Amino acid sequence: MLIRNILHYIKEAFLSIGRNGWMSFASVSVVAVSLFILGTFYLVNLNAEHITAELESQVEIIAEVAEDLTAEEIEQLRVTVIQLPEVEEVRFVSKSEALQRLKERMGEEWVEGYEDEERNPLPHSFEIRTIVPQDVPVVAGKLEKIPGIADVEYGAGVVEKLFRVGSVVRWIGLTFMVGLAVTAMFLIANTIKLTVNARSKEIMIMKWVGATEWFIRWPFVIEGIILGLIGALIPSLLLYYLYGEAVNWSQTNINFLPLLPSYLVIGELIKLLLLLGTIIGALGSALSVRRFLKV
Amino acid sequence: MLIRNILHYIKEAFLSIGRNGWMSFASVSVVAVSLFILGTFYLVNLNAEHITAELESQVEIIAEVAEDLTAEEIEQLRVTVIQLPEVEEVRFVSKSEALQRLKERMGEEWVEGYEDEERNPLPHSFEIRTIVPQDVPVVAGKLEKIPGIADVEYGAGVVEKLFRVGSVVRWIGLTFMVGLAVTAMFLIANTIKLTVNARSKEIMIMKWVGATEWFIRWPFVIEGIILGLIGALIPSLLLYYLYGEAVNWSQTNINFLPLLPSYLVIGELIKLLLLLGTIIGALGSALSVRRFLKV
Amino acid sequence: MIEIRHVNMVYPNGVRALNDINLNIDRNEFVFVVGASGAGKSTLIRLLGLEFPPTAGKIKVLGKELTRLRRREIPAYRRSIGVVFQDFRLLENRCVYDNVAFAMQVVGARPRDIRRRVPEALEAVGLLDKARMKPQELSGGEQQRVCLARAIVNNPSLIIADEPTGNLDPKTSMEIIEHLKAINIRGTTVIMATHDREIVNALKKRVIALENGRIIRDEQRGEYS
Amino acid sequence: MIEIRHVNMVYPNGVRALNDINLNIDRNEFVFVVGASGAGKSTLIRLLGLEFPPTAGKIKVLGKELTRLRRREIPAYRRSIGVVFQDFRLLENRCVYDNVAFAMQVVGARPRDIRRRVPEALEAVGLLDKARMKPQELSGGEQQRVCLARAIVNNPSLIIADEPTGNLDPKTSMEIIEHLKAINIRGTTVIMATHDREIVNALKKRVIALENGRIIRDEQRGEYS
Ligand SMILES: Nc1ncnc2c1ncn2[C@@H]1O[C@H](COP(=O)(O)OP(=O)(O)OP(=O)(O)O)[C@@H](O)[C@H]1O
Ligand SMILES: Nc1ncnc2c1ncn2[C@@H]1O[C@H](COP(=O)(O)OP(=O)(O)OP(=O)(O)O)[C@@H](O)[C@H]1O
Ligand SMILES: [Mg+2]
Ligand SMILES: [Mg+2]
Repeated sequence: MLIRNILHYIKEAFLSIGRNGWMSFASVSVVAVSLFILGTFYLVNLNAEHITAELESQVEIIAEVAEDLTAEEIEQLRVTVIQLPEVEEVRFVSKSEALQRLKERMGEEWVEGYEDEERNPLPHSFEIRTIVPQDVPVVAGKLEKIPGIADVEYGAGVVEKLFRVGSVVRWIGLTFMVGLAVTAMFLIANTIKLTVNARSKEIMIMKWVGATEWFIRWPFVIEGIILGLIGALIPSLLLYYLYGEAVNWSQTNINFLPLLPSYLVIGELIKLLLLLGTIIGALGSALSVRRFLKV
Repeated sequence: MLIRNILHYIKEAFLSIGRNGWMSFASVSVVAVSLFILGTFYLVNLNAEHITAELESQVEIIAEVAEDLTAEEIEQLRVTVIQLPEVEEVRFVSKSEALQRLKERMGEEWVEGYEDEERNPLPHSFEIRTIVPQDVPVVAGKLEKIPGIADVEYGAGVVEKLFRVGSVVRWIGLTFMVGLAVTAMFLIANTIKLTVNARSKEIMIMKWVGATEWFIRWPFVIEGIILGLIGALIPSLLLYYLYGEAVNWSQTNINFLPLLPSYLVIGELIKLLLLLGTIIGALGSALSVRRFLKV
Repeated sequence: MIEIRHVNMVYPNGVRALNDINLNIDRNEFVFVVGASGAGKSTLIRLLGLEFPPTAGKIKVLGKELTRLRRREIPAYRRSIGVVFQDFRLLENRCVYDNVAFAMQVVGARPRDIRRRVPEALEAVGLLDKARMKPQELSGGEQQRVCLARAIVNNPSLIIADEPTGNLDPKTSMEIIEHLKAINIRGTTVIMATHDREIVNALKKRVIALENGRIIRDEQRGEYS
Repeated sequence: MIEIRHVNMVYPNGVRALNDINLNIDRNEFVFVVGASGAGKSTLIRLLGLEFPPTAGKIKVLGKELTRLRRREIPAYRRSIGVVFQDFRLLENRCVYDNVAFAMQVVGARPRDIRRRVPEALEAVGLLDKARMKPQELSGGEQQRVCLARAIVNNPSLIIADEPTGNLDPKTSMEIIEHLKAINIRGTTVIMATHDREIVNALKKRVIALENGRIIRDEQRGEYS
């Protein structure tokens, strides 16, 4: 009896999708469009965060060492710095290494006459990376107070700006994602309500003939799930394809802005979309039918 | 007779909106949500373009002048450069000015001993801005071939990347805008079809009683326009408020990323949304009604 | 007034509802169409109301050949006749008054005339006191009478009615029929499909009997069977 | 079997459709409910079918007090009776067969029983050959008979029918009534609202006459009026 009913529900659901072909199409398309937009946002947001994080993580502090320190004192200084809790990595850059870099960047003539160790005007320095990029200003502050460190530089303005932009991007992205999820739900609920509305007569007749509420509701819920799943599958496949293309394209065209590779994000995304589709479909029809079951 | 009819149509349209309260609400909300998303994109895209343009326009070329030129030859060179069709502005930076800048940037000790005109290792140079930032690489190429110019620099990598990112932003934004416009239309058409579908019986009865097609259609069209306008007004007001807030916020928090001021964009946006709402509403209902008028 | 020549009606699903119908109905006649359930009465009525064209044959009403009407001429034709539908077809979200008034608005009647004629028509079918109720708030017979009021409100020269008394008790039926008779005497042609033996036998008017889509009987002062 | 005590029905719009109705109907009776259009017949039928509760009074059917039924008990009650609605209420996008079969699926009948009983019921109303057609493809009378087939298919112990012959010609009507009589003899109680004088007078069964929502006559072997 139970199995018979389940089969009946599933059969009814499929028959109903066929019978209401046009409305099924409308529902699926709304779900698909909403989830497509949502999915695109999800990907854009993920990548925006990724890129911001990437850029942020490249920020480092340069601390110049005072002229008069001995090699031992410098080593002590290095230990002091690396023991700061926020610091991840400290690299010592000697005077001569710094001069070498300058030579590479500016050309021979610039360093001409300075190549001798004694005449080199550049100081020794440390390149410091923090565990969390946000800590850069904090660490810079601490470094300035350490005796033996002459000067601290981290392109203050730029870093702070970058962090602010990063958090703005994340904040905007999140707001948009949540907003879109809510509006998608809203659109879908509306559409399902309309389709169920158009079938209110059908539901009422079923009641008059003595169908129990769940006997009426199940086919609608299953129908909703099927439509929701189809509606989720379409943007899933589309995004799978399009994102793959986007990654390829970005690799050849803007390789300095690395998109997250497909295999890292698409699986999660598709799971999310299918889950959302199912929930939307099931809940949407169950709730919409309820209105007419009260009669 | 004509005025009587027009009054009748408008009255019918308003009555119908009231009678179909729930469906009117559904239609308005779909229009509102779609246009809100569209409007947001429009603003984001406009600002993204604006910011990219801003950044791009700051790109300039530095052309070093060969050591052995006389002041006259340099003046001739300047004229040659400014006569390039892509060039907007040429600024001459003398050896000593360059040294001055270096001093400001790197500190006294760096230029110590070079301040004498004779010993200054820096060359004279031109700072060149092009009319269109995209022409920077082209102009650089031309400059390199001009005799008397020793070296041309424009941070090649960065500029090209910037341009590529700029065009990508523009391209993505446009695709998304168009895509959204199309899907919004699609969603709205679907919803209006559903609402009209639910009233197909009404339309058919009107036909059986002998109403002409336009007598049936007009109230629906007017109804559609009213709903479309309301549906456009909501996101217009919302975006007007929110964008104002966003501009304020950006001014105090990320003033290095200037959002376009409200008065420059909001008027256009609202005009666009209202126009779209009207078209969507009118066309949506006219087309949807057509299906049932054929009977 | 009505000329039907070799009319056949085959529905899309293959059911042959009318089979070579030939009929002449004159101005001012009162005609009953009778026959068993499924004989084709409604199909004949619906052809006259231009719900669909016949699959074969010619129908001429009020001097116009229906199969030759252009699409934009159809509304004008429908407005020139009054139809009572077997399934009522009332606008659900409008009250009784508005349902009847709508038939007048459609012909472009003046508001003044509408305010005068609609109550008259409702009075004639005994529903003036329910003018402000919605169709769903009416009994079956009351809905049917609203449909009748809508059919007569424009004073059409032809009324076609599909079982206009199917949901009415004999007394109310007779009142309605008396009203139709009065309208008929004042010059309106009436064609009415019915199952009501009493009415047909009482009126002694022309009776056309259908069976399986064919006319099997056509008598001037006929009886139900 | 049915006990109605001091039942009043006032619709939300203030129309008093039933006024202090008291009735006892025994198992196996065959009862006609007659009265003018708007007298309250359908309202009485709809109360028994649990479309809405009465505004006052008690109704007891098959040992259950309808006003005391909990929400989840309502479907079981509805399944235990067979109802013919005045406005048919057929599922539009299902064929005739499925419409009737649905009433059996709802009670959880076995597919084998459904395949046996549905054709029997369609046969009884003379529609077996139209089993695969959709309701909109049927004539008014045919739709009414589908509704009747659906009401009898579960062999309910109580059938309530609202003008089940309103759209039928006298001959078909008589066949249907004969069928109901046969069912009644085999033990089913039948309550039927009707306008058909011929049928009522021919059967000589109990007649309850309503007028303005009151019972004005209740005779064991009654006539239409
Ligand atoms: N829309 C339709 N599509 C297909 N077949 C139809 C349609 N309407 C009616 N029929 C079939 O055509 C035949 C004639 O139908 P019609 O409605 O004319 O009968 P009728 O004489 O009015 O019957 P009743 O007295 O029951 O109303 C019937 O067999 C019916 O099944
Ligand atoms: N849903 C409703 N809301 C308000 N009033 C209603 C409703 N249904 C019926 N009525 C009113 O209640 C009264 C009785 O209606 P009912 O349907 O019981 O009459 P009836 O005897 O079945 O008439 P008929 O023979 O015309 O079908 C009528 O005056 C009607 O207008
Ligand atoms: Mg008929
Ligand atoms: Mg009734």
